[in-house]
Amino acid sequence: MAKAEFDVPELQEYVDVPEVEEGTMAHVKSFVVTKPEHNTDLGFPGELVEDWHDKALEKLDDLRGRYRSLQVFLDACVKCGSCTDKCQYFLSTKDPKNMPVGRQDLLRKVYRRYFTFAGKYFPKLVGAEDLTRETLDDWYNYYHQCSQCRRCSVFCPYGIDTAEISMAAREILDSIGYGQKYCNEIIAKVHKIGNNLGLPGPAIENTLEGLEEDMVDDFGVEVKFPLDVKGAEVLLVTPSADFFVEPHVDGLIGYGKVFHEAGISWTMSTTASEAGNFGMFIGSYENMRRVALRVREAALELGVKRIVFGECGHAWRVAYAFLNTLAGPFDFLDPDYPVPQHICEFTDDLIKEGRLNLDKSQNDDMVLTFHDSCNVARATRMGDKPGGQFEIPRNVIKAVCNNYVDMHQDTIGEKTFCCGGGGGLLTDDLMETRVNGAVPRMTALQNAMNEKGVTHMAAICAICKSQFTKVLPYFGMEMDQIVSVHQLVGNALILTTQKSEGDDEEQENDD
Amino acid sequence: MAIEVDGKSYEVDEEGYLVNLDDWVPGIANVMSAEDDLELGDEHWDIINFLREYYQEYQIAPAVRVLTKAVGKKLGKEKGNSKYLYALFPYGPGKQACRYAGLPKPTGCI
Amino acid sequence: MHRLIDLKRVAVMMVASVLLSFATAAISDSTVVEGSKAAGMDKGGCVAPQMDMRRNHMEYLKHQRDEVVHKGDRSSKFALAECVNCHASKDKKGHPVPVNAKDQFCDSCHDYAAVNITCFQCHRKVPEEK
Amino acid sequence: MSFFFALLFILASLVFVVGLTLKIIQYAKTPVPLKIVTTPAPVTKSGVVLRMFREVVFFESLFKSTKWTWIFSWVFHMALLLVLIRHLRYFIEPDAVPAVVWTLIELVQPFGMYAGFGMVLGLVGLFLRRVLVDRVRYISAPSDYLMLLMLGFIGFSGLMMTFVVHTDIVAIKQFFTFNGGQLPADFPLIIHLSLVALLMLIFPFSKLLHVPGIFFSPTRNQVDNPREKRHIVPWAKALEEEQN
Repeated sequence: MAKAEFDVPELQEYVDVPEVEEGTMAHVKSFVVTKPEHNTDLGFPGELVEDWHDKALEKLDDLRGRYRSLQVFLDACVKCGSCTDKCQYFLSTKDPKNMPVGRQDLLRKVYRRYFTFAGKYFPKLVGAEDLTRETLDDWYNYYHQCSQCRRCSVFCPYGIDTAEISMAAREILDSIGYGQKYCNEIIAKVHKIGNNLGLPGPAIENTLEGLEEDMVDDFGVEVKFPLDVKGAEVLLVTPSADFFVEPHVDGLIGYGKVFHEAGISWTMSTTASEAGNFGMFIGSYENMRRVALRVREAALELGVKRIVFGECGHAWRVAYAFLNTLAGPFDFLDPDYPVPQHICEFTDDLIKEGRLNLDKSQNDDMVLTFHDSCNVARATRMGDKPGGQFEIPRNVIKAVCNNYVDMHQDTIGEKTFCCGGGGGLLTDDLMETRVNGAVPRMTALQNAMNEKGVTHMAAICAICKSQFTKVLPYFGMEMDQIVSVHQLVGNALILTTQKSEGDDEEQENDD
Repeated sequence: MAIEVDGKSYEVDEEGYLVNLDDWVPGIANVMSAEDDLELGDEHWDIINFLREYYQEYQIAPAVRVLTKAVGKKLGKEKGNSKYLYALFPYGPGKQACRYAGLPKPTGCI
Repeated sequence: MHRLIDLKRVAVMMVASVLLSFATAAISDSTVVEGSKAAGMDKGGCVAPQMDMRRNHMEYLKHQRDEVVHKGDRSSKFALAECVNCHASKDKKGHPVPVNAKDQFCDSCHDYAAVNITCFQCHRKVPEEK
Repeated sequence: MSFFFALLFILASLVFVVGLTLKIIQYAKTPVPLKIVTTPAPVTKSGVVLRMFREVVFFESLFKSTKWTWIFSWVFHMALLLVLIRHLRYFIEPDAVPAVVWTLIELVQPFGMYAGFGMVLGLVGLFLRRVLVDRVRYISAPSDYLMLLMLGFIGFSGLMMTFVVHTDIVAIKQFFTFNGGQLPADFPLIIHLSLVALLMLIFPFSKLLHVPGIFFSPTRNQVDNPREKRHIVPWAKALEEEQN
């Protein structure tokens, strides 16, 4: 548990593309499932099966028949090298198996060996290799050093997405009982308790009651954080980290204030108390669907008309791009609103309608920048125009802050660098990978701090927020330099009946 | 894996968390913290005890805000913040203190 | 076993189709005016063997052009006028037909191979009247 | 020799057409269970057509990525396209197509001739990159080099025939249009044709599948409308019905 058991890379002015250095990250192995139920609860064998070799190949064959992406991506790569310098994990670890194509080839060489003519008869010629125990371990180690951020897919001339390959590889590993503890334990908790953290209903209730008390103490206003309220207009599904840690909870407070001020009745749910869906990380359609169905069931049970998702990156991907597929159709909801909506879309609409009284100066102690979270940036949209996922959160921030600047163009928008902790890597046993993966983002942030005086970085992803909280200190920065977007909204939002600071005079109501 | 406390062996998982919550004795916290070169004072014990009480009731560690609020109420407002907790438990009050208290590791997007 | 039979069948079909293609008419060689110098092809009739002319006539003509225009040397045996003399056919009335007219000597191949010829924008396309 | 090449090309064409067709059928039949388009992405079908057009014609993503690779590969591919169009003259009878088409084929000839240089130049660039850049060297298998060499020699032998050692193209055309022509026994031609046949033979079994592959790439060819329109494939539907 010593702080750094590895060399923490020093930030430079630029992130240079390094020369490859084989095997630098071969030793990094995330904890494997040791309690069989963490696998079996998800429908996988409890431990590595004896005939893993044949079972793994069977699964690969099955998957390439069910996912066109996998089949096409395994075939189409021409090894042009376009992706080789695009992955944050490669850029700072130099390990060529962390280059997107290097990572893909771990699976591709096995695919070629067993499923292609060239690989069956001329394996050496086309770089096909047998599936061995070493390969299997390489799969485990390196596919758990991919945050499935899709940065490589932006630059691939064929749109090959390493995330798809890494999801398939993890599903194969799971199917033979070689699961990762972090992801599988969490998915088991969601199935059993309803959220990633394993917060039982009473604990959530207790936490929310605490927040309501604070609202009264701080603003003299009864801002509610409703739980399991039937007949509410909106069901808010938010990452359970929003209940649990900072700065996430400040975002939750922000949502509460926005709902309160908008006068829209809302509720959260104890059973759907998690926006995240780690089923995606392990590539398991079945698990992803099971997790997603809780949202549908909660919405039906509570009789809401709209579903809004809180700040969470991969959750927004599952919500925006997959929810309709996994748990739709949502014809029982109000057709006037997209299903689901992102909290930023929700707030942005209210701001545009002028329904929020915002005092930007409340955030004057900060100069802000915005970290585009990978899944939001490259797998989803907000609003009705392409690229709305970049504009809407920025519009929200700019509406509540006076000081906003962007980081370098090549590190934001669709080219954004992952925080380094996405895709099921947000676990202490992968700290070396996480710290290394954060380097490009940290470099861009440091440059923005030095050149533009940035003090804080806002994000709309629970994983990003936790990852930065953890890794900022490795680079000599403060853990509280990362903030929630709705924390900023919450700061600036003046509640209609709010007592002004220092006195208890009642304020006039404007309408 | 296991740790030795007062001649008795306690099973811990690969991350050093106690496997059976009911096994917990205060000595475990002392041994674990000694390995981290941390000496537990009363302030630490306040936190550890609170964690254990909260866990008994809610089957989960308290949220950071719940914890800081409780600390603030008990020890004064100036201590009711996460900075204070991090000063006590540098590797994160949630994870480190939970380990000493014999609670399972809180995992998720945190 | 099944596979072997399939393989045989494919092979037979392929051989058959090749033979079929050979059976179709070969291009006629009758592009030379009867009784002309070139009619005695390969027997010293044309300025070079047919195989050579087919491949390299453009080089020879280009080369000859350079000799004439740059050096004033008209001794080369590759002269466009000579081509025209031998290869321009005559119509029913006995008038010479331009060599680049449709289906005539030059055109028949050049059109077939999608090659534009620009020689006759300047040069004569029928033999000089004697 | 003509007989041998006739057999070879019939076989190569069969393998090429059948193999590629089977692959395309496989791609088309394999379901896409989820919307996985790389965003920002077009929200309409016509937008997707435009995106694919930019991708296929201008190599948009590669342009974003690596300018050197883009220059070499774009020059190579575009030159190859011109060269291929130029080669149509060997397979099409002038009378078999409208005059306009034939005029176009005639017009493209000079461009196609010089495009050969662009093709070889692009290939040399790609080859050098593969050898010199350590990252690209790491990911290269022998076949990756051979593929470039093969295409390079095809281009080089073609250029030789165009500019240095001419061959009898009329005979070649008669050969390829089943008019009984005998292939001239010219060395560059033998190299050229053998390698082309080999290329056609390996096409459906190699990374050349990137040609059909790009059209089936879900991250590029999907419409970004998952909230508006429910997307579900048969196996997912079956799973849904089984579990409900």
